[in-house]
Amino acid sequence: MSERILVAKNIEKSFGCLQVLNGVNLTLNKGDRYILFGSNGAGKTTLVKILSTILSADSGELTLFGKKIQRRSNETKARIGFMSHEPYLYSELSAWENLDFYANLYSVKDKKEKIGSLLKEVGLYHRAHDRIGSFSRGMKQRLSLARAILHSPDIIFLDEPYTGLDLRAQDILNDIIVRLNKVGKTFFFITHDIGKGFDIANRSSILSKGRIVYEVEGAEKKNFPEKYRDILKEEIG
Amino acid sequence: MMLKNNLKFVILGFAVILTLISIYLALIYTPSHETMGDVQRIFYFHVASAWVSYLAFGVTFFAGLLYLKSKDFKWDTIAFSSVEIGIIFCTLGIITGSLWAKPVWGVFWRWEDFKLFITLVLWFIFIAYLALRANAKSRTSKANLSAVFGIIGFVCIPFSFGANRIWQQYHPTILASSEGSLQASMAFALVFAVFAFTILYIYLLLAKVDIEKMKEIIDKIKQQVGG
Amino acid sequence: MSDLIYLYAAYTIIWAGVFLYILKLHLAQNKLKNEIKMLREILDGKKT
Amino acid sequence: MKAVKAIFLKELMVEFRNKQMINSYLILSLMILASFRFAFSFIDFSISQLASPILWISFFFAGMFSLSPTYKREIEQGTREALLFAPISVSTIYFGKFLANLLVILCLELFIMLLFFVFFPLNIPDFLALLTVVAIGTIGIAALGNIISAISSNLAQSEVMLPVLLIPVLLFTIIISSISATSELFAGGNLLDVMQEVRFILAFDVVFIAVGYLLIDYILED
Repeated sequence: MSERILVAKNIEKSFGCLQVLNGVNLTLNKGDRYILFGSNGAGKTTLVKILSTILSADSGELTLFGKKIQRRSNETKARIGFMSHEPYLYSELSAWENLDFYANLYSVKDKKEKIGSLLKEVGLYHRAHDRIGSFSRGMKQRLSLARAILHSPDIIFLDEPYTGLDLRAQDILNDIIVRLNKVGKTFFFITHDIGKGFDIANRSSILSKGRIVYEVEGAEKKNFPEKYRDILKEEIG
Repeated sequence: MMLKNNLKFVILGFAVILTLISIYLALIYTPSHETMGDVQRIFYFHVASAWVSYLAFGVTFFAGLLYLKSKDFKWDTIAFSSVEIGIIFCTLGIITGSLWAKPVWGVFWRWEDFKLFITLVLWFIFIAYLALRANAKSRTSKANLSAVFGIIGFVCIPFSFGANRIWQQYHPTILASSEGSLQASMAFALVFAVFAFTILYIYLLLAKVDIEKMKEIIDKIKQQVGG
Repeated sequence: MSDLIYLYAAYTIIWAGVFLYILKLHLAQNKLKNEIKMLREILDGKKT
Repeated sequence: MKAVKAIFLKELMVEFRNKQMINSYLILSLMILASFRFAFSFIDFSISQLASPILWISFFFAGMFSLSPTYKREIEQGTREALLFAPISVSTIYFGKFLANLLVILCLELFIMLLFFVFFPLNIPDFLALLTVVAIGTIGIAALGNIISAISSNLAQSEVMLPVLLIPVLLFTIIISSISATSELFAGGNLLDVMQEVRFILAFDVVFIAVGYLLIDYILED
């Protein structure tokens, strides 16, 4: 049994009197490519923010890298990468300056080579010194991916990574995921559209009304899409 | 709930009695001031109201601290209720202060009188605090931000005090010592008025906190009914 | 004599202010009490 | 510490690269001073008395211009969460932004002082003392201003809320004492005459840098 990187026990979170998560249980093993589906507003983003320790849950227990999470601890944060549909980039700075800024925050060693190689990998090396105000959405997402893995985190959370990605960018994203997964990095995606990213995941589940209602391992992914549609219908019904 | 209600009525009764006595003391028992005459009788309740507003702000400061430590909304409710009472008494204090300043100094407002100055600074901080709460986006951020601002405002009071002291040096006005010779009976009437108003403040705080609690109960029930 | 006007004004303002505030709190309390009672009945009605 | 430097440099780059931001600061300062000059040109007044209030009110507005976007920008660009993700303590963000703000406001104030002496011809015996008072006064404005800017960035109508929250806490404390110090200097005093104000302002700076360090966590958390 591979090492359990993340264990979440009945996580609950409500905003005001709106209960968003009521009792989420989840375990991530090292090297997992876990994909979580759910309709908009099912609480996916809230869950991923709690798992990545940026938001504290109302109740429930979260253990990351074997340590229970109290307040936000810096060593855990240093091993977490987060890519959101918000690119987390400063449009006044150039691509290189953005990555350099984050490299300083994460105190990345030999950052010059790291930034150079990452920019090449996401195909932005030729635009390294242009301000990202002039970048297209796809280019910003690719740079945001480079930013998320700049400090080589052990676990990478991706919030709707495929939105706004052109086909080339999707291949780059998939290649990077496969490359990092080989060296034992764990991935946690959330998305609402079934098409993208489903094939590379080894575990998938569905979040509905604040709980994980269906989970499936590698092989029996076949009837997953139909199950997903039933749950969506049931939510609306 | 029942015990709380009885306790509240007892405090209200106590406060009313004390207030009536203090009015008697202020108007009849104490002699009129030699220089200022009877208008000086405003002084007792001007000081008492100003005192309640400082007390209310102190309670908000500590409640804010306790909220930040415990994240229990109870403290935030106390802080907010105390501000609402504080701003009412602060306004009363300023109005009576200027009503008293007119006959005695001939002008409605004197910047040099640091007591009036500090009460006005406190009034502005109360207004800012309430404006902050009116514009907060979520319950937790409202509680967090108002607790922080309450602490900052409280730390500012001694600094405003100091700044006014320094300012005085450049405009040394012979501050006609308005209190002047405070006879024993006057001092007693003053202390009594302050004490009566403090009890009144405690009652108002309890009543206001109860109202806020009831509002929260209603929200919970509405959520269940609606849910 | 004119000074006394200020005395009367100050006292009326203080006591009117305090009294109105206590009244406001009292009325609010009763209104909320009834609302809670009414909501509780609806809730019980819904449950049975 | 490296993170504070990183945020400090990033803030400066973002601020100075934003061309229209800088231009609007300079133009607004010019307008304020011109309006003061215009307002006071009708009455004959002893300049040394009105000089310091005019100067400090302009500094206060300059401070407000530079403070309002600091935290608001992070929210609009969505980068605030990225800062909370980084393995740095939240106070690093506060210090980084505070120092960047301080530098921007000081530059603005130099520009305003330049204009000021053009509009209001005045001789200052102890110019160095004036610079020290302005510098430590600005530290106070930036330190406390930064906390208030962080608070107002989380509120609706944050542009309105910044002055509403800033004036009660800043005007009656540091601005008043800076004004009394500067007016003493304009009236020919030197640094020793204003030692009391200087000590008071320094105490204010130290207290509110500490308050910022302690409370910024609660302002920027979820």
